Amino acid sequence: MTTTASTMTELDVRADFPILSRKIGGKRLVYLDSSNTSQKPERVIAAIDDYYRNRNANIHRGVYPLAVEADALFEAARERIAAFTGGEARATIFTANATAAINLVAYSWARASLTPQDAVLVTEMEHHANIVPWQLATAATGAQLRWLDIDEQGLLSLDQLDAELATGDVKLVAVAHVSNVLGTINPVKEIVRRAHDAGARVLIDGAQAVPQMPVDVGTIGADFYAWTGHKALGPTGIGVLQADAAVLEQMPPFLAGGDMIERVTRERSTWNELPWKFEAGTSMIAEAVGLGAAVDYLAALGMTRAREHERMLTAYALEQLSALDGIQIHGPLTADARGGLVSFSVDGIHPHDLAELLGREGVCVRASHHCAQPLMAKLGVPATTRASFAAYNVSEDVDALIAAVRSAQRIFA
Amino acid sequence: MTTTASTMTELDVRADFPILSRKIGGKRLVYLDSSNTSQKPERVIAAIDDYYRNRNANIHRGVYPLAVEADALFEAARERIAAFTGGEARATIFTANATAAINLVAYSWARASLTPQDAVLVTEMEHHANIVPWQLATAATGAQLRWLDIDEQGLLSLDQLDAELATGDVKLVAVAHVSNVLGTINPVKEIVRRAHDAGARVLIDGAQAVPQMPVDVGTIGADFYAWTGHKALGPTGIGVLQADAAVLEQMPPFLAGGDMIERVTRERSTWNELPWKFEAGTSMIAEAVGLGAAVDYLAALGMTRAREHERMLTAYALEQLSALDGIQIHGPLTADARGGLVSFSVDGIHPHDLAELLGREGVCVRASHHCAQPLMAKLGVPATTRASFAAYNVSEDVDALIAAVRSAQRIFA
Amino acid sequence: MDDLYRDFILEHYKRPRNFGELEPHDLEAHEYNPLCGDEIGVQIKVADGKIADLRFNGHGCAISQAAASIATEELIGMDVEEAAKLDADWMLALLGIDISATRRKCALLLLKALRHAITGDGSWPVGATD
Amino acid sequence: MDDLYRDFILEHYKRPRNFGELEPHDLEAHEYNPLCGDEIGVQIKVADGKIADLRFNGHGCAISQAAASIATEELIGMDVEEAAKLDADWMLALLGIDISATRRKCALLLLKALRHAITGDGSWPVGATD
Ligand SMILES: Cc1ncc(COP(=O)(O)O)c(C=O)c1O
Ligand SMILES: Cc1ncc(COP(=O)(O)O)c(C=O)c1O
Repeated sequence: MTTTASTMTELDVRADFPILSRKIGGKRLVYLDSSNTSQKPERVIAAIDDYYRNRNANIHRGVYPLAVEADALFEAARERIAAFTGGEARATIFTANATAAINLVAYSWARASLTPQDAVLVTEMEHHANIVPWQLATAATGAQLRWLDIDEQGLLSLDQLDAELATGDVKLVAVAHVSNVLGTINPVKEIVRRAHDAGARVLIDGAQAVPQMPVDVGTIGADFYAWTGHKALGPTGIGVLQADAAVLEQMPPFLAGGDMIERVTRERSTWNELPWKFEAGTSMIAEAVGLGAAVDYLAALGMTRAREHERMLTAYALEQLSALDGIQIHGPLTADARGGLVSFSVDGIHPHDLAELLGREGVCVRASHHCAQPLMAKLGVPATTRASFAAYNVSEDVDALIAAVRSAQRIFA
Repeated sequence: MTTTASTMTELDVRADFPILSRKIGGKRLVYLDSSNTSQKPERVIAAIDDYYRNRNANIHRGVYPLAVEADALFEAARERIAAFTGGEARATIFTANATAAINLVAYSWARASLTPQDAVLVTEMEHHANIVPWQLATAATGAQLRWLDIDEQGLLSLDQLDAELATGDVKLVAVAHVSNVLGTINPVKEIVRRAHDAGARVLIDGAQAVPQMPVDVGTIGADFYAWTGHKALGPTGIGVLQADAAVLEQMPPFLAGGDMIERVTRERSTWNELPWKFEAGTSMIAEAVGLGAAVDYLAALGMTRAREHERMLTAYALEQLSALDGIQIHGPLTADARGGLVSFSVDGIHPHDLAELLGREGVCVRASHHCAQPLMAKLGVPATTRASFAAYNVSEDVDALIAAVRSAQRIFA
Repeated sequence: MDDLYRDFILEHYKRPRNFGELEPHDLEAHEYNPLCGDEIGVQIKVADGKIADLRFNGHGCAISQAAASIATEELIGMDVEEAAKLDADWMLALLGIDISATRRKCALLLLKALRHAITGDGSWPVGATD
Repeated sequence: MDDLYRDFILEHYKRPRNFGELEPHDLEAHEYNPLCGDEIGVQIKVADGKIADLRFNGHGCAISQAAASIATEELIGMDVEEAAKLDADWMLALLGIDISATRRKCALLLLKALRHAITGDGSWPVGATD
């Protein structure tokens, strides 16, 4: 299917995002770095502003009306955030970011569960957030860390998964829902089914998936599903762990302090109910309110529609980039098999230089190892350039990208 | 010294705090719960708004101008926040809140340092954030947890400290700079000196001190000093750990993931420089920018002036409360010996009922165990009522408190 | 006069009915509200499937104590099975006052202890938000 | 034509001077920029307190490679003591272009390796922000 620019004009929500009217050195801001962090709609900015301006008080503690209101706002945000991805509020825990959500599992669950006879299985396409916590947890417990390979197209092999699971020692499979470099959409539901059949638990890193496509954690059935607010049109400073409540109940606490306790004596403490057992100290209140507004915005937009829009932009970008000389695209070759992002390399131009030159044209892309150094090693590159899309991108953004890449090629010719 | 309402009018910055113009059930908002969480000046709200509206991008990674700008904003905020309390930027680590800052030490430092021969010393006046992490860390390492008592006035005894240190097994002293219940200002510099002489490290919980008085972590000399943004006129979702860089260098990482690494291979990882070694994943960027604006505001106001203002309000409140029948005040009896807060009990009225009745008059106070259950046990009360002050309070706020307490006494008479 | 603290509530708070210990008893449970430190214990004597007698004890705010006192007057004589099914609405209707989310937990503490005592399940979620 | 990528920079990037290995050598060090994966190694031969010869190797962006190439031309023949004291300003002046905070790290990587090789101290903070 040939994608033309004209098929892509159906969704244009740029006006909802104040920053997009900014000019960079006189140029239109072409923001193609949403997989890194997303921009925020007016609605989210206004919710945070309103919170501090009119509603701010500490929660879970206050008796006066302002505090009761703040508590209600915070817990209502949790309900909506949980529901947005099909989860239960009591099993939806707020953390500082996706990384902290994964670390919660790596400390509380893994250190209490892993033994030297066990293995944790990660994949070659993982973000450092889903690698390094397992390196530390396996080192601490004596368990093994093993890896699933990716093929030429950037796909995992379910056969290799089965072979690993058949060894009988895999206690946890930790895998990205969508790769932040390759874009690969992993068959997480199938991975969970096979892992559960083999008695292994599964953690899905949904940092890239939740912002881009409809996600239903109930259907996926993973024990742990982690994602992050700032990539999903929400504020910085908040991540989400959605888990199986029964598993959470059995886990020891992680961060300790106020709110997560039931009773503290000099000798010992007992723990609060879920989800508060895993939320120590003053919560990210304004951030939860902001993320609540973000999921409201996304729900109103419709995630199926957002996904389709980003799929079309991705298809268009793949097509346009492939038409240039000296470009190598990493990951699946069809937009259907990938999330809304494209990583590529340009012959003779280091990604850093490319991103710098593009930046001067107002085109914001990320040039980096994308916190995925083992994957870079596999691809045999020090870094790649990545363009990533969100609902607020339009086909002209892809056109601007292509024009800027061409111009960089001319400079480095 | 008799404090009269008229001596207290010199500082009135209410207009800087938008929420203070809010009416609660037709009544003026009398916010006396700043020790729980502070209100935010326009400048902080505007900084966050501006960040999302005009500057948002991910940091430490981006090459394009927007990202370079965001990075500069973030690190400049760190410099100013570090300098505000006399610390070094590279030893100033951002965490989710004060609780997370203390947990960082309890996981990274304590679990690597404590043995069954060691002891951690905490005090009876600690907040759960400075108790429960040590209960878990001592349980994990087999070390002992020991307690310093408080006397009738809510003061620690340096003799008891010396006696504990003389046993030779104390590896860490964890103590609040200012008690969130008693108001007690602890002689932290002297505690650090004695502990260091005995070879023990010191963690100061400065959550209540930093918002209320001039704090210089360099002069105090503690190994770790933890505080939190939301109590210091800043946003939720950010805490600060200021530490001795040399100690931090020797500590293993805590939360693992992106940004805190230098190099990741399948087999092992190496760590980034300070402070990033302890900041995993996307930072609380907007929150750092907001807290930067908060310390700018406080610095412009002058912490000595803020402290003096709050001391006068506290003296006035102590005097007025003592004049009522059936009131018991907890903690030091002079304003000089305490921070800007007063906890009290009223005969025959449960704190929860009192706070509810006060709340209906627009007077916001906290009724709770204040996350200090061991202290409540010592005081022999299930909870107390606490009025706490910030720069934006004025003497009329104390008058409103007193009038509301009287009216509650009439209802419960 | 404040609506929440009607004479009727204050009267029960100051002079709680059925307060104290019940020995011997057939069922008992103890509940605690970590938010404010309220505690309520309940002890029940059962005869012919009915609550023959009941006492509550503990300490807490006027709402939790008055709610408990008021509830006990209704509970004595009630079918045990039926008592186990009583819900928040029943309690709040008995109190007859508007209660904020935070204070609901106080008002429902006795009911939570009651259910715990009868069914052995202490998990009825009178959580911080409901 | 872009200012940062002047012919002079691109020319050094495409045809780096003093690139490769130097055997035998007296001093060496290797530096890595975790931000972008740039790597630079430097090997130095010392005679009479001077840098008698020097080679750099590794890979990276045009800025890091060109900066290294340009610097080597100045370094050969320089007093070792003096070379150890060279600072960011020296390097940036040699490059003669405006460099953002993020890219400074690229531009200074050779200098960091040089200092490490001479003094044994790899901690010169060419941190993410400076
Ligand atoms: C003395 C003290 N320490 C620690 C904390 C915890 O701060 P945070 O909730 O921001 O982690 C508080 C406030 O709740 C406090 O008053
Ligand atoms: C796949 C993936 N996992 C985890 C993360 C970490 O998210 P955060 O930085 O918000 O913790 C990211 C983004 O950086 C990501 O792309």
